[in-house]
Amino acid sequence: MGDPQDQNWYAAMYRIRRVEETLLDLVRQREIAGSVHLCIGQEAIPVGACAAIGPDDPVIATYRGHGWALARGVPLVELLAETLGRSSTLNGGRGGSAYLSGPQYGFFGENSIVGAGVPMAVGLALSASFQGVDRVPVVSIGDGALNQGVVHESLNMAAVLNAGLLVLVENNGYAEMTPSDALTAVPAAARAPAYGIEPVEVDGNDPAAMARCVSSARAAARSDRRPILIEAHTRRLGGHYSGDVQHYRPAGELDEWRVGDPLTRAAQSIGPGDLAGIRNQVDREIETALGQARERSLPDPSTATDHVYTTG
Amino acid sequence: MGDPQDQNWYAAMYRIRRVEETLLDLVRQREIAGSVHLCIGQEAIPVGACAAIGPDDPVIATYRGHGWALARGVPLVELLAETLGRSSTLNGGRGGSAYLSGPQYGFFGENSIVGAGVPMAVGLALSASFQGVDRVPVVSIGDGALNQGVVHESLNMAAVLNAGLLVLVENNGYAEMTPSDALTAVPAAARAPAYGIEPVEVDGNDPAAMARCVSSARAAARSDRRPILIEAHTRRLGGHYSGDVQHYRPAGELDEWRVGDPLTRAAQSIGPGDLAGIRNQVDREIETALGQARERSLPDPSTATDHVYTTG
Amino acid sequence: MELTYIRAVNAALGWALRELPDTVVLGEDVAIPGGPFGATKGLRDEFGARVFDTPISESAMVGTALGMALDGMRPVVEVMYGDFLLVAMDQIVNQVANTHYVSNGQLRAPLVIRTQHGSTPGSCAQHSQSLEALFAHVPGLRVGLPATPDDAYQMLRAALVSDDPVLIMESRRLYPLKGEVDVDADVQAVGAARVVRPGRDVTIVTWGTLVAPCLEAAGVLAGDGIETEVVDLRWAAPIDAVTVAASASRTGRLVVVHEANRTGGLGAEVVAEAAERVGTRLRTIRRVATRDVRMPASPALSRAVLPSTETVVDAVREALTPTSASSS
Amino acid sequence: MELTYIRAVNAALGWALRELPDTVVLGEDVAIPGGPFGATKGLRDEFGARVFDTPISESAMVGTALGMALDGMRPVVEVMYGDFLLVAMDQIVNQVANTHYVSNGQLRAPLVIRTQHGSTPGSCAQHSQSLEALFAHVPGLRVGLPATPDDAYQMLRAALVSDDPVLIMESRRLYPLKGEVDVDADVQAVGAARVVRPGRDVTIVTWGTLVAPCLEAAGVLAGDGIETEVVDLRWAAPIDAVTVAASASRTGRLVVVHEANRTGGLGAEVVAEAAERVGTRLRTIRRVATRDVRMPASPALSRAVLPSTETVVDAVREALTPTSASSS
Ligand SMILES: Cc1ncc(C[n+]2csc(CCOP(=O)(O)OP(=O)(O)O)c2C)c(N)n1
Ligand SMILES: Cc1ncc(C[n+]2csc(CCOP(=O)(O)OP(=O)(O)O)c2C)c(N)n1
Ligand SMILES: [Mg+2]
Ligand SMILES: [Mg+2]
Repeated sequence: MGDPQDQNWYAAMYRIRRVEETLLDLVRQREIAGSVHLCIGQEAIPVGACAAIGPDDPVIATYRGHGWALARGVPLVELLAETLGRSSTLNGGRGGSAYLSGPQYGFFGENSIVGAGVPMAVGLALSASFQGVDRVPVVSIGDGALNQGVVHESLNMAAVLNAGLLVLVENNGYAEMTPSDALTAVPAAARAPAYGIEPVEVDGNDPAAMARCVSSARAAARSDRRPILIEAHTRRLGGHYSGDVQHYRPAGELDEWRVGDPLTRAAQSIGPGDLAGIRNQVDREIETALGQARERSLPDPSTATDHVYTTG
Repeated sequence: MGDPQDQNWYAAMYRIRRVEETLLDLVRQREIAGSVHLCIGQEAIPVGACAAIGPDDPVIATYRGHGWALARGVPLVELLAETLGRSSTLNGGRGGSAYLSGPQYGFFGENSIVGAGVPMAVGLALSASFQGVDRVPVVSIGDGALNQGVVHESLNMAAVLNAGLLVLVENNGYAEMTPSDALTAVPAAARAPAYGIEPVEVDGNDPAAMARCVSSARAAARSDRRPILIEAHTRRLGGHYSGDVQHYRPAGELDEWRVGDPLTRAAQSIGPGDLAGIRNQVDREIETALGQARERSLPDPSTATDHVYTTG
Repeated sequence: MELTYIRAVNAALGWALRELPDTVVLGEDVAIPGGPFGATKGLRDEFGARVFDTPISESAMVGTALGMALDGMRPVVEVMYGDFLLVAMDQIVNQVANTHYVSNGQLRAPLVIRTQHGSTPGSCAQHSQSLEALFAHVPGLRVGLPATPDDAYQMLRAALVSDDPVLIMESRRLYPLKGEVDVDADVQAVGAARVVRPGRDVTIVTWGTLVAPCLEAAGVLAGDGIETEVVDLRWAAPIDAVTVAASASRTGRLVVVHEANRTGGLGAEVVAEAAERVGTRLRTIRRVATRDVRMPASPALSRAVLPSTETVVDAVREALTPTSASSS
Repeated sequence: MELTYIRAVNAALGWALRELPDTVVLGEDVAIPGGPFGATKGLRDEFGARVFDTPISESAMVGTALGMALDGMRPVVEVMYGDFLLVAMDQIVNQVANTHYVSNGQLRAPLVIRTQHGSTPGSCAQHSQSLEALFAHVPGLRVGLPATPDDAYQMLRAALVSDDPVLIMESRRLYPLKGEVDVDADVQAVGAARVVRPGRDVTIVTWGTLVAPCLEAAGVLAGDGIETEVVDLRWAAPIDAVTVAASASRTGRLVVVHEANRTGGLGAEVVAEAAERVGTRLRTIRRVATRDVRMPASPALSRAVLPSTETVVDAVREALTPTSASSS
């Protein structure tokens, strides 16, 4: 029953979901220091997008970027070790949950300054042009980031300098504790014409729709050398960060939003046996990876001052 | 022949023009230290706008702001003394040509950081609301300033916080040495919808049109408590600054642009005798004021460290 | 009254909204949600539209606050993390700080920028910096770094009544700390350091998050018979060089301790002022600060670069060793 | 070859565009118009699209340059005035400076930010600041301040080949200055101060625009029989504390001179390093700097707050007076 691709979508999304839930537990058990920002409810976006992009396309995300890292191919054990503050092939614990990168996997990193990753993606697009390589950067930002000056500057810059890239706005209903539409004058996509580009909107809770959308946007960005602004509609099915008690949520909102949970939707076309099989396999993978990550050594304090500069 | 109001427009614009030319001479004679940024060709904008605004409306301009200061009622002798680096009731020589203010005249100042005056105008609009006073700030910026992040942030902020103000973009054909359309993805007015406001365009070389436009925009900003973005079309009939040799100008452009010179246009409906009379009177006013300004003392060096703080 | 540091901030804001009708409070999530750290909890309910939420636009937030201040209001703008001040740096330095001076005293900018800063275990390099030195180098600004609940209240009130722009850099790490707060005290003026522990052998000058570890270190050192004077600098601008120099000249040994990176930190200014004022009576100088790195998220690494009670104790002991290089 | 300072900058950029194929140059009006000060004159014609104009968007300019650098390119971004660095401060500090360290050495940010700064007669408070201290406090950045045409060339080339992000703060006032430039010299590494005049009585450490006035002051003082050693610091990061301390320890008297505002200026760091390293052999310390004000436009006022040959001469004389407060 159903397309086998549906099972792949589900598996990829379920994997991210379970990783996020695992991280939340680790924070609550104080095994992870500080806080984490989870993408629960938004898994279809990185999963669909990363299925559609090229092997060398650089990806930049936000602090809410674990899903992007995993979808881009960052190994699970490395992501877990990094967020645990342990030795990892990502950043050796220096990045942590909110600022990790894995450039060797095409993941140019999370960013904990709202909107700040966008100009880097413009630069990566320009360098692809200069080097004549087929590479279209993808940068994910939140809906609230549209009000940061640098995002505006970067979209204009990309338009006039012919930078082919995708700026993917994940409209998840909230910017921290404020509803998305409260403090942004127009919906995200309505900003596109201000940069001479047409608005693109997509159901961000449907990985197949995401993949189709990103695939055609990528082609246009590449052939026309221009930025594409995509607004992906989704819902943050949890707090802004691990410690968020969500006192600002209207009663019943979360239940309402859960109806559209991308996992629930994707599960519908998968038989109960297959579903259980997928979950089981993913759960085991995570358990194993977590075990391995926990065995990683803590970073050596004597290396703490390495790499401030490339030399000296 | 003609409306007597035409003569007033002409006189006000001619006055600004002659002041600017006088300042250019003073720079060339090294009586003014440094450089000046002149609004030659753009005089109709401040003249028309300031005729239409309320007595308490705060005005903020850029480094190209002498015309705004004069149109708002800053006394000529004070402006000249300030730009000469002499004692003045404006800023005692501290502001100079590019950063002077005269809040006692409703002129909240020039700004030499591109775009940076816009959020202040938003704040002035909000304070007017809090205080329940009828006051609509006007902030003038250049076309190039639309690509500064803070302008974007401020327009959105004004829209969502219900700040009634006018953001007046003087599209003068250039941002420094770069043609206005080269590095901005869309025309200025086309940015308005990104903030949920409709675009307004006006002939910036026609003071009467400017006044009508600003008058109705002001009424709307005030009653609806929202920002209005006005693109005034004009031409910079000189260099970006006093030392600009304009090597980047296409041959013949300046001659072509001079056809639309607001002074030339306004002179058409005024008889030769009246014209000569106006010019004579303005020339004499400027000569007298310059004489007075030159007699102002240099600021006392022993006061140079006053007013870093209000106390201590 | 016993309050946590964050409640003391809240109390000072409530006080200003009640006592000073021109006070308004703005920032991200400060109004309806009550503040990302709860500093503004309940204020929207009590004061309505005078407490309002803004978009995520720090430059426009500071610029808007400045515009209101030009008009006689007293805006208090919350910038969520000290690191984000950098996003609004032009408005803070090129706009706010210039207002009064360049207008020749005609305009005033009585606004307060509140932020919190410093490293906590796990916080990333973009949420960990202590950047007071950047702002202390900007004439026109005042900069305060409260180290206790009482100072969180008293120093913020001093800022709220000041006619100059004041940046208050609170400490996220200290937010849950409880302490006695004299809510009815007279409002202080901006400025003035405080000797928080007297001693005659060596002077420690410190501020913010490191006051408590330095006091702890002084306790440890007392066990060795070393009497450590601890000065809480409190204000990074203006620096109370008189108090610093008096203490340093008494003890002849100065150890400056801060959480900001060492090179170019405010410790350098404290040392330079003391050295110029005290001269050769100042026999030994040491700086203890975060090593010159970006802040790593892993606590295993951040611990290795941050100052601590132990590193302060070691530095003081070294400063007292006769063979110490710099006293030779 | 004799070149003006600005032509030396131009020559270094041309050199990099020729020798290093990954170099690109971007900024406001740098390409088709040839640069607001002519630093990039002729480069667009010679190197085509590798030299390109950007909108007036400093944050995006720096961030775009960073993105290109992440991909192995070597962007050189011109920020027209040092004051405008503040508009791009988040990108410079929270993005560029973090890249290499936080990625655990996996990413590099070999970009150069060129700017010019300082006060010239008539320039307003938003076009006059010397902000090197802000950037010298940011681990991860290198900061150079060339004082001569030759250094404008050599230091910029050092920056252009560096794999670290480097900020070069040129001096608008020195742009027309002519001097001998060794265009065929080996490319230097970043770092290292230089003793530009030897002397045994007192050490002046200075940089940028004030090197020439300090040399002039040394000449005046020589007339009194005072032998002044002048050290051109050259790099604000890394500071060559070894050269500074060696000189200060030799002469026992240190006068630090800079155009930035006094409080929290880089002079404090130089003094603190010297004091810690040299100890009581350093008998006198003085700082000469711009007074703690915003820069007034009127030359009658700016002259009163800026350091000059005369103020340096006075400070050195005072430092040599036995009754000098700080050597007592
Ligand atoms: C410049 C800056 N300002 C504020 C913050 C604090 N902050 C972190 S996430 C966030 C909300 C962002 O909302 P949105 O862009 O919608 O992304 P989401 O968190 O919903 O994914 C804010 C304000 C920040 N990290 N950077
Ligand atoms: C933030 C900032 N970047 C760059 C500059 C340098 N600059 C001064 S004027 C100007 C051009 C502005 O063009 P536009 O906005 O069209 O105004 P116009 O000068 O034409 O009136 C530039 C780039 C500046 N003053 N501030
Ligand atoms: Mg959101
Ligand atoms: Mg223009």
